[in-house]
Amino acid sequence: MTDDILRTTDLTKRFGALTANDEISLSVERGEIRGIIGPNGSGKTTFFNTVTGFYQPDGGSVHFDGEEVTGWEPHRLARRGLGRTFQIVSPFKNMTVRQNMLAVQTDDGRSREEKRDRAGEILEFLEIDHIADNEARGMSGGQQKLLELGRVLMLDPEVVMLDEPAAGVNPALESRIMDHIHELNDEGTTFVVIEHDMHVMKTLADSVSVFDSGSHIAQGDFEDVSQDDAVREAYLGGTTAEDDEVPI
Amino acid sequence: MSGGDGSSDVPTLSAIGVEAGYDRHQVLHGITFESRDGVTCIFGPNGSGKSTFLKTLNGIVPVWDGTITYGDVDLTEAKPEDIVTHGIATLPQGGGIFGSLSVEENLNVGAFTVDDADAIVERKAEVLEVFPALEDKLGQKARDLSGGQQMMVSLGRAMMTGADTFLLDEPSAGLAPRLVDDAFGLIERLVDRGAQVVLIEQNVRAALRLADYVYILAEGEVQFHGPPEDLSEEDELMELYLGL
Amino acid sequence: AGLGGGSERDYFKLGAVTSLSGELRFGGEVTQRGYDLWADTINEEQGGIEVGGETYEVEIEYADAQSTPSTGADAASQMINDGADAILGPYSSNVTLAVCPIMEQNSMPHISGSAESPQIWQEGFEYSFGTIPTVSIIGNEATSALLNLEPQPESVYVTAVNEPFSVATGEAMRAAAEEAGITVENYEEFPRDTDYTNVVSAAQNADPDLHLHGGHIGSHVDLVNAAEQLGYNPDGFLMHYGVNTGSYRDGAGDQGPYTFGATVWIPGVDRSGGVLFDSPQAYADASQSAYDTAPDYTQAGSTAAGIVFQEAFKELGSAPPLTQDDKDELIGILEEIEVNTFYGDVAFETEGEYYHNNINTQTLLVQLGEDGSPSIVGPEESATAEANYPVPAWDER
Amino acid sequence: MTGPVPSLDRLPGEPRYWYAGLAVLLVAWPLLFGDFWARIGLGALMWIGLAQSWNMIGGYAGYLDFGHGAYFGIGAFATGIAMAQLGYPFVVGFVLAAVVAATVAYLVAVPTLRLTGAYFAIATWALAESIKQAALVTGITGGTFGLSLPRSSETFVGVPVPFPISEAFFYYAMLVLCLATMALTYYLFERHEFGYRVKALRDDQDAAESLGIDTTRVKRQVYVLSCVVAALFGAVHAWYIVYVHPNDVLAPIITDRMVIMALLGGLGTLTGPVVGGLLVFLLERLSSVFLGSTTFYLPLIGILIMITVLFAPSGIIGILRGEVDRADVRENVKELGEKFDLL
Amino acid sequence: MVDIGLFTQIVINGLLLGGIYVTIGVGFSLAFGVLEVVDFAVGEYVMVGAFMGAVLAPILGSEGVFVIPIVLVVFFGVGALIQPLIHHVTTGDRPHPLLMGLVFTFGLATFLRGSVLTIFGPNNQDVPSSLLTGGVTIPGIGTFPVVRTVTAVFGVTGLLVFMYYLYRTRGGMAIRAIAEDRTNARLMGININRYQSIAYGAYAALTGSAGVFIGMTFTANPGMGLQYTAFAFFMVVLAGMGYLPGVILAGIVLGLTQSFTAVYISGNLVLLVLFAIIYVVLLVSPAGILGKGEWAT
Ligand SMILES: Nc1ncnc2c1ncn2[C@@H]1O[C@H](COP(=O)(O)OP(=O)(O)OP(=O)(O)O)[C@@H](O)[C@H]1O
Ligand SMILES: Nc1ncnc2c1ncn2[C@@H]1O[C@H](COP(=O)(O)OP(=O)(O)OP(=O)(O)O)[C@@H](O)[C@H]1O
Ligand SMILES: [Mg+2]
Ligand SMILES: [Mg+2]
Repeated sequence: MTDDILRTTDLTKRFGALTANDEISLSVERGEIRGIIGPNGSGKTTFFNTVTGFYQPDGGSVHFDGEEVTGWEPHRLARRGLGRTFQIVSPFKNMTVRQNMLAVQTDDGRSREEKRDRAGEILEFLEIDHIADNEARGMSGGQQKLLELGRVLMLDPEVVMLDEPAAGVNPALESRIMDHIHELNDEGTTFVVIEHDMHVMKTLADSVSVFDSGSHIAQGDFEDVSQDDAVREAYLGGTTAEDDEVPI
Repeated sequence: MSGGDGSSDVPTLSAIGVEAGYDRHQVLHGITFESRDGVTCIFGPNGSGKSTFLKTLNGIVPVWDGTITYGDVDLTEAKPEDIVTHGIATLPQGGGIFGSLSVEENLNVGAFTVDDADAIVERKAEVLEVFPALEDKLGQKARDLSGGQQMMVSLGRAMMTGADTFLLDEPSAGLAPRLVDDAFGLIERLVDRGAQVVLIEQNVRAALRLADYVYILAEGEVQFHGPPEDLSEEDELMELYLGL
Repeated sequence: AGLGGGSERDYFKLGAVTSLSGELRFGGEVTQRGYDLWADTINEEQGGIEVGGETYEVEIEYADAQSTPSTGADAASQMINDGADAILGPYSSNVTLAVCPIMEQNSMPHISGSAESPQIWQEGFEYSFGTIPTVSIIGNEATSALLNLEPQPESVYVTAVNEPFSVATGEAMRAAAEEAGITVENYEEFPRDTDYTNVVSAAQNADPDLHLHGGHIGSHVDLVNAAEQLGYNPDGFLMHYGVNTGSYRDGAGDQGPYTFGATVWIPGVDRSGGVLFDSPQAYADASQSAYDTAPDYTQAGSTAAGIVFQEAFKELGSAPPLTQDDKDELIGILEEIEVNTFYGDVAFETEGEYYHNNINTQTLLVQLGEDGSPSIVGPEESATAEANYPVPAWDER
Repeated sequence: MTGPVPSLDRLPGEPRYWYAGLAVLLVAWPLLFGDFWARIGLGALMWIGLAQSWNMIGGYAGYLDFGHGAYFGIGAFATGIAMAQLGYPFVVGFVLAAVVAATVAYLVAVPTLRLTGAYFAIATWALAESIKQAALVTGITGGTFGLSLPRSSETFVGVPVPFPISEAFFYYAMLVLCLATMALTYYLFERHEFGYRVKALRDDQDAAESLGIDTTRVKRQVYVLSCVVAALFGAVHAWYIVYVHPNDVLAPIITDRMVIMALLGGLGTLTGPVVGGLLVFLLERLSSVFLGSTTFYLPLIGILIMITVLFAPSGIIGILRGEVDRADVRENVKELGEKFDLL
Repeated sequence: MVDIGLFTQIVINGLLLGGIYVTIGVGFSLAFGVLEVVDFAVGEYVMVGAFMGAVLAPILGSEGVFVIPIVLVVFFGVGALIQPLIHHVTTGDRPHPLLMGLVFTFGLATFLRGSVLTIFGPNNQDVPSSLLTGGVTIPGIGTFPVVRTVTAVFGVTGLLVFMYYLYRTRGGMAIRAIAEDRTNARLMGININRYQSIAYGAYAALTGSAGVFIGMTFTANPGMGLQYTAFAFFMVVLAGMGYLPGVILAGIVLGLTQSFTAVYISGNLVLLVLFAIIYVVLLVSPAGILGKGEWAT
């Protein structure tokens, strides 16, 4: 038996007539990096929202770390160890970058100093420590993405769900973010990552789930999945995912 | 590659020593830039000032120092709404569609500065030809479309202006791979029609396939400019700023 | 500023709290005119108040209560702090109720020229007096006078705005009708900002002979406007307070004439002699020339409050500024005093539910003529004109 | 960037001398200047405290409570009912004010705090008006006649106290309440991590939830706290003014004033409501002294509000702290001028 | 026992009262939904309109309606000049744009109320009209007061004109695009200052003229504005914020609730009932009774 840290069973979410998530059953093993791909509007973000408690599911259940957590409030899940980021960045605009980090609330009884130190480390790693005392409203799009990632790491979560962490991020930085994800993963953190950048998917994901029209249509190694005709048709189009060659 | 034979009569959009920023916080430290025929790409790390620079070109961010000209016209102090009438269209970062307006209305808003009714009809037909997927959605509210379709709407809307120069800020961000292809395909089409495109992209690999000229911005300064071929000699730059 | 009144002063200094802004500003202006007219007249005609052979001018210092009790209390306190010899009261019962305790604490004589709520006198404040009788008296007596008109009305409909003064008025009207054995079809209270078509439709449906209404001027205007629009034609409307004011005449426009109102004084009242002003008409003329406004009983009562102080000062015989002992003595004098004025003979009750209120007044029933000017139509012994009753229907005017 | 600690370090000399001087002045105030200025002082302290109570929910938490004045009225009526209807001494009324306000606020918070922005603003306004209308037609509040409270030495704690219940007494009561409010605000919102959580939920509720912050609970805590503070001021006010009427203590203008004071001073800052409260209160209260007996101060206050919002958006505190300087104002005026290009 | 005559009359009263609310609700809803201004000054525009009626009508042959064209022009102009100020306070890097707009218009309201009070004093002033007096009685149904009926027609006409402009014309499309995103609207070549000024000017013009009608129906008084501000809020909440077609239904609901409560329950409870309804509607269906409103915060 595999050690599932996160498992959904027939998870369903409807918006009026639209079924954004249609009986999605998916399990994530402890310690893996799971990629989620699928066309725009296929229900990936909705899945995140339902799993993390932002939407009440219309059916199905969510299990996290051996416990049923269906319908838990987001903050409770977050403190329990299930962190997530948002596709559309959501910095606390009127607070400084550091305060953004320190606002995070955990149950682990860390002292203020420990929290400050940890925040400093993360900011340094993400290379936004030089603007730590600037208001977040003045950050560029990419910087906001980094802050988004940094904040969730403050939770020291067991599972981190990242919604398009690389979108709009400069390639140089992107590869550093991936390194860091690998690093954290080596230390035992599980990741679920939505990403449209196939280069990222390929380097990052141990396995990939494919969504289409609200359903979970395929799962497997990135290589296998990306050769799948249905996936190519629905999602990848003419691009060959392996096409890494730079045309210069 | 297309278009770049230097014979196009599209005016050159150029910036000389542009300085700008927000409140008292300076972002751009003297940018000198010129749009070329075909696609002029701007790359650079996050927060390097790419979007800010684009916003000085389209008038959203006021220029502190330096000048911006379009052919013979001085646009340094011009307002966004006037800049459009000179033939410069923008696709802002994120697309910026009007969600509560229908798709058709979005296209019509794009043609707001166009008085010629026939031209509007013609261009709308052209947009639908490029994006047949929009045909069925004309009456729908734009916000009900998927992310990729929304990007088509904003590209189509930019085309409706009938502009000669297009400023595109990360048109492929957040799009599924096959839609990325579509977006880049559209850029090629614009160029084929003789337009100049200024393109900001983080999807450097894909963008380089189109680029006729490349600028690399970092910390509000131009670190490199030249044709893409010259980039290959700049290993350090590539590594540092483009992750290649 | 701030430290006492200074012990050298060769004039009487009165503090006046009144609402020059806020909801009560209309009444506030009326009282201000009343107080000012007294002070200006005595200063001009007699050079001030004569005490012990010397004449001392009168000066009134105003403070705006902004129609709210707490500001009124501050204003009163400001006056006391500035060393006023006595205080002229605010407009409206709410503010007065907040000001009176300040007077008690500071043992400061205070006469109100315009507060009409019975509540004030029931509290039994030692330092506060009022020249205007409570509305429970006016409302009751005016209604009785109206009910005596021929043809005898058989039913009335009573409405009142839900505010202390107006409710007291409405209840007094209802009580008068019940005492007279007349059917009260309904007694209804509602807030000021309501739509009067519904009030009127309900009343119209009950088809009373008379409509009695307690409220302030704006509500009267709304009521007659709605009545006109819906063609509601009882034999007459009796409304209190303020039918015989310029504000009602201007606000009601064509709907104003024939309305009945209540007062304890109008310029046309038959009365001769008095301190300072020889007759009601002389007073009205003075008002007309000073402010271009015909006075109503609130303004007259306010002027009378000044006159009472003036007489009490004379009797006291102390030069300003008054000491605390003088002020305490003044209270004794006020309790005993009887002053003959153009407004009437003013004397204050010394016990009972009207403690320190002047109820020696004659309530008058007035009716507005075609030109909007009031004439006295009741009670019989005071009437100077015949009531136009039943009043003509709206479409026959 | 100015630190979270309010500083007087722009003033010449050692800050602590300034603080000491201020403390002495505050304590000696009623003794130095007499009853009238004691009343002005206590009014100012009350409004500073009320503005600060609004600042907690409106400034720090970003919930535009347009019914906050209702809790001032609830506090006043709780005290009024305890003293005038039930014959209890003031202290009982004071405690009752806190209990009633906390209970009502909690019950209101549960459904109402789900709304945001203008929806929340209008809902709270409607609720406050409902409360006022209900008080006007209910017997226990004295209905339209209001309640008169007994004010004597025995009515403080039930037995005579050895000091007079004078203006000075109420001044000190307001002073203690105001300082306690300030201290609480400083500790909770500027020092404690609680403050970060509140600001986080103000900026982005979903993000705050995703980071472990129980936003529902935090909002509710801030709301109830700010309402109780307003009610306590209402309680003292009721006894001081000895007469409570729905049209006075439940008037919408009370909320309006709190909002304007907090905003003009500087929202979400500790010292903003102090500056704004002092300024607006003194302007309104002393205007008749300076302008004579006219209503002319109304348009003036209106213009002042408009100008401040137009040119000093971060409030007066922003100017005092040097965050806004002449160049900013010039820039602001220039921008405004551009907007007038209508053709 | 329900008296049929009274019942139908109450319905008429309610509907026509609703018509008066529609005249205020239309412009306010536009300002609210399209310009994202929560305008505290709305009631004061009504008040100033009524005063213009009171002051100008005697000059123009004692007819309030003759004043309407003047009010339309003056208010449009003044509104067009005020809008840039409001735009200024609700944009830029201000941390609380909504609140800024609210407080700015509160200052404006105080200014208008204080100015009229200082200039004209606190008295009531009649807005004369000899054309719109009395009522038309239809036997068996009830009486239709002429001035109220005309006011209701004016309100509904105003609504239709606004809707036509907003949904059928190029300028209306520009205004809706601005409502969505000002910066992007500029990038489409829309002069946002001009179109926002047009929208606000139109709102002010309609509201000011409503003031003349209200002055004819009731009276003009410097303190009258506050209650109309309250009613304007009632209207947008019930209609759904920014949803213009909902305004009619909101007017009907508001008017009927008020008249039925006043007559069949208690006059004293009218405002309590109205405020309670607003509160409950916001809790249960913040998008209005039709659920169609929307307003970005
Ligand atoms: N709150 C909502 N209300 C109504 N419909 C919604 C809501 N959220 C999402 N949807 C719809 O659900 C569908 C799935 O959306 P979702 O955001 O999950 O897609 P996605 O896979 O994350 O797409 P993308 O890659 O573009 O981010 C879409 O059709 C979207 O319009
Ligand atoms: N509205 C703003 N106010 C203040 N500072 C800003 C604002 N927008 C951007 N900045 C600052 O300006 C700098 C440049 O931002 P800009 O958005 O131009 O970067 P960018 O190169 O487009 O980055 P990205 O690739 O992440 O979009 C950043 O440091 C950012 O913090
Ligand atoms: Mg998504
Ligand atoms: Mg950018």
